[in-house]
Amino acid sequence: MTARDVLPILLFGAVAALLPVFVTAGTLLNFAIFTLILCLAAQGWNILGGFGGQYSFGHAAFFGTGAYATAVLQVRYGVNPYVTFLAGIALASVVGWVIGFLSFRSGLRGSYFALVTLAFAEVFRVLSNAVPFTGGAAGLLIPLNQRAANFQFESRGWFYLLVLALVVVALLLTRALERSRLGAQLVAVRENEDAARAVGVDALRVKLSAITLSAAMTGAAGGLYAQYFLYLDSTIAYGTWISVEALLAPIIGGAGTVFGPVIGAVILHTLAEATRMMVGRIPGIDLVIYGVLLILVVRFPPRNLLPWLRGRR
Amino acid sequence: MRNFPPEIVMEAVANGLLTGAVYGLVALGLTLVYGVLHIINFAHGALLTLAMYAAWVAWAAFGLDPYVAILPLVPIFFALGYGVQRLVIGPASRGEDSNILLVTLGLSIVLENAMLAIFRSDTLSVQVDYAMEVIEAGPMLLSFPRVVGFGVAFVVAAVLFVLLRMTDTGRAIRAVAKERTGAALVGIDVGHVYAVTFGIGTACLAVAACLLLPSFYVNPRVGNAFVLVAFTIVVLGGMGSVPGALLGGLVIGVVESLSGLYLGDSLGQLGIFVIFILVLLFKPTGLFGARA
Amino acid sequence: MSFLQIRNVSMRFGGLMAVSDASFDVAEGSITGLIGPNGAGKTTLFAIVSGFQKPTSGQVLWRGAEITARPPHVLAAEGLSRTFQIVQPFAGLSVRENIAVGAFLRHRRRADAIALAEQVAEQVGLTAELDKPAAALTVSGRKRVELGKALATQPKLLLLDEVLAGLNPSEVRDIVPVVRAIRDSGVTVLMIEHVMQAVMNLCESVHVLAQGRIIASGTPAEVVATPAVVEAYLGHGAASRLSGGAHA
Amino acid sequence: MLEVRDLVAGYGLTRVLEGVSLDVTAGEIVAVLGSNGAGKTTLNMVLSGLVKPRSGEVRFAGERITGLSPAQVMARGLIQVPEGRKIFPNLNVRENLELGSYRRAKANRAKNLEKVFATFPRLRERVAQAAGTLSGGEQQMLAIGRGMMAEPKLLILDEPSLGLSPLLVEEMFTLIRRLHGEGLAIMLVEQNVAQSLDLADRAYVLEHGAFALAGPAAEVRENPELKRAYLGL
Amino acid sequence: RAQPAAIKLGILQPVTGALAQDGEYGRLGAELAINEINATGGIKALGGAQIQMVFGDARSSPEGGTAEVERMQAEGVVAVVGGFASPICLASSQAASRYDLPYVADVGVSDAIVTRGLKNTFRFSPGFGSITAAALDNLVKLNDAAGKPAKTVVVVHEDGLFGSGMARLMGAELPKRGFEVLETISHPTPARDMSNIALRIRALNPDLIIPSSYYAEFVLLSRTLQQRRIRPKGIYCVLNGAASNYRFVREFPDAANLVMDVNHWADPRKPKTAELRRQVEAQNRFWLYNTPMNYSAVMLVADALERAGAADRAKVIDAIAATDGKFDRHIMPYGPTRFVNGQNQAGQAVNTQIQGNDIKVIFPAEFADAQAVFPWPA
Ligand SMILES: Nc1ncnc2c1ncn2[C@@H]1O[C@H](COP(=O)(O)OP(=O)(O)OP(=O)(O)O)[C@@H](O)[C@H]1O
Ligand SMILES: Nc1ncnc2c1ncn2[C@@H]1O[C@H](COP(=O)(O)OP(=O)(O)OP(=O)(O)O)[C@@H](O)[C@H]1O
Ligand SMILES: [Mg+2]
Ligand SMILES: [Mg+2]
Repeated sequence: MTARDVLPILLFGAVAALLPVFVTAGTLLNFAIFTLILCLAAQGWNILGGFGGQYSFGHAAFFGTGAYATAVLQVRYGVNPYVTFLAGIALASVVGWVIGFLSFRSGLRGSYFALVTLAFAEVFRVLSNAVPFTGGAAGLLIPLNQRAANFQFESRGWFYLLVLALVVVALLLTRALERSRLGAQLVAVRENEDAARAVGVDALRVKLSAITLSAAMTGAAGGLYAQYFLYLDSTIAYGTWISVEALLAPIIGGAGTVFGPVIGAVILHTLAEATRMMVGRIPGIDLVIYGVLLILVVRFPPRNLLPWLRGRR
Repeated sequence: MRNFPPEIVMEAVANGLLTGAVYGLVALGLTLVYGVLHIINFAHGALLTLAMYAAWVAWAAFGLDPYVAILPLVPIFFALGYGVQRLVIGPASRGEDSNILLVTLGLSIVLENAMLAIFRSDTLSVQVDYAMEVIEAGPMLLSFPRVVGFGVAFVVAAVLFVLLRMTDTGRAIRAVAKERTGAALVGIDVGHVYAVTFGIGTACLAVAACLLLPSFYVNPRVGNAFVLVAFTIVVLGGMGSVPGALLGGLVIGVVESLSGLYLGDSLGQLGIFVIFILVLLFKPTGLFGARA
Repeated sequence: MSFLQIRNVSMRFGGLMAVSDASFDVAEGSITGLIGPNGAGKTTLFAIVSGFQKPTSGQVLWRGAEITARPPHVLAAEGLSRTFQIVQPFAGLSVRENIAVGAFLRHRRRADAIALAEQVAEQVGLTAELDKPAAALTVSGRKRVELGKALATQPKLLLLDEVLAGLNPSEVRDIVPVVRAIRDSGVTVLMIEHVMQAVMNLCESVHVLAQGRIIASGTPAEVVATPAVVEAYLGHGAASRLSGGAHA
Repeated sequence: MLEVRDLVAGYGLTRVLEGVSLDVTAGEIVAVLGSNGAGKTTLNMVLSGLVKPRSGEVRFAGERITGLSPAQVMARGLIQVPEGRKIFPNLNVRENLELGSYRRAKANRAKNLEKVFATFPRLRERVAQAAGTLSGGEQQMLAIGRGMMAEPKLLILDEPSLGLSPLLVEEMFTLIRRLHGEGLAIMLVEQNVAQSLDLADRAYVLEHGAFALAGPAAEVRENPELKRAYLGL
Repeated sequence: RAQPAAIKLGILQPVTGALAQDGEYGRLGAELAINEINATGGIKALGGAQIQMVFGDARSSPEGGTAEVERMQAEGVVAVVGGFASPICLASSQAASRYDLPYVADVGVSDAIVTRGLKNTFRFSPGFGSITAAALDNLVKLNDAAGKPAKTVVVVHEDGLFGSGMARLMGAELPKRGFEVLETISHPTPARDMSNIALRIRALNPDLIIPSSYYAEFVLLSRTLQQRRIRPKGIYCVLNGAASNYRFVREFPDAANLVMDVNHWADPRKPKTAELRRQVEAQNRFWLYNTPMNYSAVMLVADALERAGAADRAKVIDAIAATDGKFDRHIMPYGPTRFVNGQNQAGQAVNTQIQGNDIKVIFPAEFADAQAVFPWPA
């Protein structure tokens, strides 16, 4: 990696870090935190889906695992939340590896892979709703205890900075991946798996590395979600909403580019926020508008309108 | 595990078959669209909901029996699907698969919430006198609307099968699925074929909706309940395979019914997904092996 | 000890014997040709040697050790590289990146891999297209990319599946020395080719596959004179042109 | 029969054809030669309506067909056997052939099918095999057969000898000659320069998006420039 | 004299997504209350200030609720009422607590809502524990009064928060009170089919079915039971979506008749209840518990504003906490209001039964407007 590779990321981090200085409105900080958490989940998807071409519809499996591990370990066993957060990331990557191993070894590609991930996420959802240690259907509440040592902050600004730092780390990791041999091989597998194998790419290993890293990032997003909203249930953790969020942002912003997920997440959530304002007497109209805008964004992609947003390959 | 008397198990199997056929019909639309557009149609559930509302309106506003409503709704929904593909999905996706995904997603958001705005969130049903009728088959009581659904699903599948195998349109649909340029060069209007496929898929939903309505209900999110099952069926039956979708539907219906009987409906869902995962992992071309 | 040995390899697809009981050797440092009618099983044989397909029976030996059905990437790492008849570019990537994927096999650092890729590109005549997406190349460009990717893995044995098809005679003439130079740099070449002009020019020995069986082996001149080969493969026109006006 | 005037076309920002004019009259074989990347395939794609030209005009049988859809072009009898075959891999051989007459000559389907099988007996042996698993050469036969199913008035062949064994190449040229003998006009794009010129009535040589050379095949063949650039002599 | 500045009140309901139906009816209740307050002279202690509704769509998710609370905070609301689902109430009351913004949960039954020590959070209605306790007590009374016809029970529940919690409790408590639980059957929401559950019930042949599901699923279940000619001695619902819904009564009178429910319900004896119901039905909507509950919760805030004498959050919180039996503008069948740690101790669920075309309250006696029909006539 060269300075040119890293600079834009650091710049982004620095500019974004100024936000809490200028903005104290909870609305905006809350919006920014949620968007950044989704950026992280989306960046996770982007590693596997954007760079690796393995479209997953079940990143909820990783998000939820990260979230539940973070919550369950501290609620049930009193482990420090920072530790449980790391444990969540680790567990999510293990889940990623296992799902990856099972599907890639049996040669699943394309929509088949997408569907198997979807199914895994659903299995986790049904299970987490039924077993007692996740709180079952009643969900899991992380007790309110706003101390920095407890990964809960009196002021949202700190939480924001922490999430931002993690997003910057994810961006740097993605950039490093992009510039590495693994990254090149991953992209090659995306473009043509047979051809990649012919030139010595161990496709299975490459895809497993990707899904593990991918799951770790999305798991981190899950942990942050749990720590921020302090409440989890099976639909939040393993529901399809997060699988969709995770893939929507990178595809809109540019799959397989470092900044794609960030751009996509910002666009999507700005749209969502903007339409939310339009809520009138009749519920649903705002979401209809959101849906129409989504289609329009696909039709007239912002990355085409603003070529410099595209992010260098 | 609990032991049920054989007539109960038998009736559970029969119920599974009856319900499964209609699942198969929903899956049929999905498998067809998947086979040609290579993409999972996220709007499938919302379109099913739309069809159910249409059938409901036909009943509530025009007094049309849901079964009779099949006749006008099939062409209407064919046209709707055709138009949606031609005017929305096609242009907006600009030929990229991942874009089609997003567009269908956007479409589902639009449809679902438009229905919420129009029909409100209430759960609606039709009241027809045969809804409660049963057919006594030996010791079993079979719900009349389901028996009808079963029969019609088979007829639709047979018609589609013949259409795809025996007619030029069918061959064109299959040809476009894999080789667009080649198809254009033999004079197939690729955009038209896409739209026809989408239209057929949507028309299948109209039939399914009319079959479901007498014994079911409709609210703005009801379609989603069927989509996940439909995915399972599509995989089980082999993506793009018409007989596979129907057979897959029957299998899933029975599996769901039996696992529901023995494990409870909640965990019974787990049964379906586990089967789903196993099939994907060990026989990804589907149980009824459509050609890869 | 022979470099590559193919021992009684058979491959069945349903009722069709695509390859049946084929055996031959490839000598180290040679350019060996594999010719035969369409559908004879040549590509299938390549797929078997390079680990993409597992033969129904038979063995492939590489420097004395059995390598049958080892995965392709392992074989590539051991120095066995192939090109595809139906070219398989990384369509969305530039020519440089395409070739670099191959180069990464033996170079961990990006800069090294890119440098090697550019060097290989020069070797196969793609320097001018380095930044073009592979999808925008013409047939011959793609064939060259195919060759470049394989070369960038720095193989010991190169399996070329009809890399000359689609090139015009003067381009064929241009690429013949490239292949020869590859061999001279120490790479053994086994090539499937229908362009007899090149086969006659390049190959030291040729094996002819017809309906899955080896029906003739020998020097190019010997093989084109074999009646069975003329009958099954060359046709009388080509045969007479080759033996008459052979400017090998 | 086919008149092309000042055709300009390209992809995105690049221009590939820079004003191409060409004629094919009824019953004639015209060879289009050119080095790789000269734009031959692009020209075919424009003629078939798959690529929209930026300017210029194409007339077929007296009618302006510029800007028509591929289906409309095809319906008029201008049939292309494309480079890279573009057969339907998931359909079997018979279905592939039948789709050849999707828009034209449907009535004569059975008859033409027999004709194709007679021309390529190998295809008859493989009727029920999925086309994607055919060998390279078999696929080429299938592509040509599919084109013939539409009873073309003008057949464009883009590198039909690609990947065929010498025997089959010979047979293919024989076949082209035969089709020509039956009165079919053919536009042949080939790398097999010598054999194409033997066969063709007239030839065009495309270079950098424009014709550098055009005329009766015999004359073109003798052109020293051509000999140097394309025949490797 | 100039009109005093309007007081902004946040109304949070999920009107899109999975919970849209409940959210709609909740909003309706809040609107009716606000209209009524404004029409009758506003908040008198504040010079007749009008209440202005700031509506937020929680989009059926906790983060949606949180985002809306943030927006309401930015708009300067004096309190937030609503949430409907427990997860939404939990997350959004917490967001509100950052700003010491009073939060009155309308329905959310999870007891965690009022046990976290949040000073700003109140619940006027009963929580899960008290509802299920009432359900059990009343069931025993009902059965005893009828001469103990019911001995065996099958519990059917949706597998979410309401249903699962209820089922667990029933499983533990019913045996202590002399009932045998033959089986506990859970189903997902949405459910596609109830034939299996019907089959199992037929095989088990229980005296009593205790279902706890959302509207659509219960309708499906009861219709399937009807179709399969399964007729127990009674259906006794707990926190059920349908048995307290007039749509069910209207559309499927045969399946609905005599179904009992333990649920939130308005006090049928208060004249205001009937008046409100007429207003709702005049809008072509059905009469559901969400409406009176939100109506009452808004009235609670209004009452607190009157007593606080200022649109000041801290004062409003204190005032709500100090609410007592004098607060009578609500229409719930509760005794004198008294808050302990944010929970109204008087909040309670009642037993209802569908009788003919109407939903009647059959327990507790002081609110009842009909006699229970149990066991069902053969
Ligand atoms: N996966 C498969 N399934 C069924 N048949 C196959 C499969 N792959 C190849 N074949 C058949 O095996 C035979 C040999 O094919 P192969 O591709 O090896 O021929 P080839 O010698 O390379 O021919 P060409 O010179 O035309 O490329 C052909 O008849 C082909 O149809
Ligand atoms: N889809 C495309 N996008 C961008 N550029 C393209 C595309 N297809 C072809 N080109 C470019 O257009 C030019 C002409 O290509 P074309 O395929 O027409 O050549 P050709 O004469 O048929 O070559 P060949 O003999 O190799 O088939 C080439 O420079 C090629 O890179
Ligand atoms: Mg081959
Ligand atoms: Mg070409």
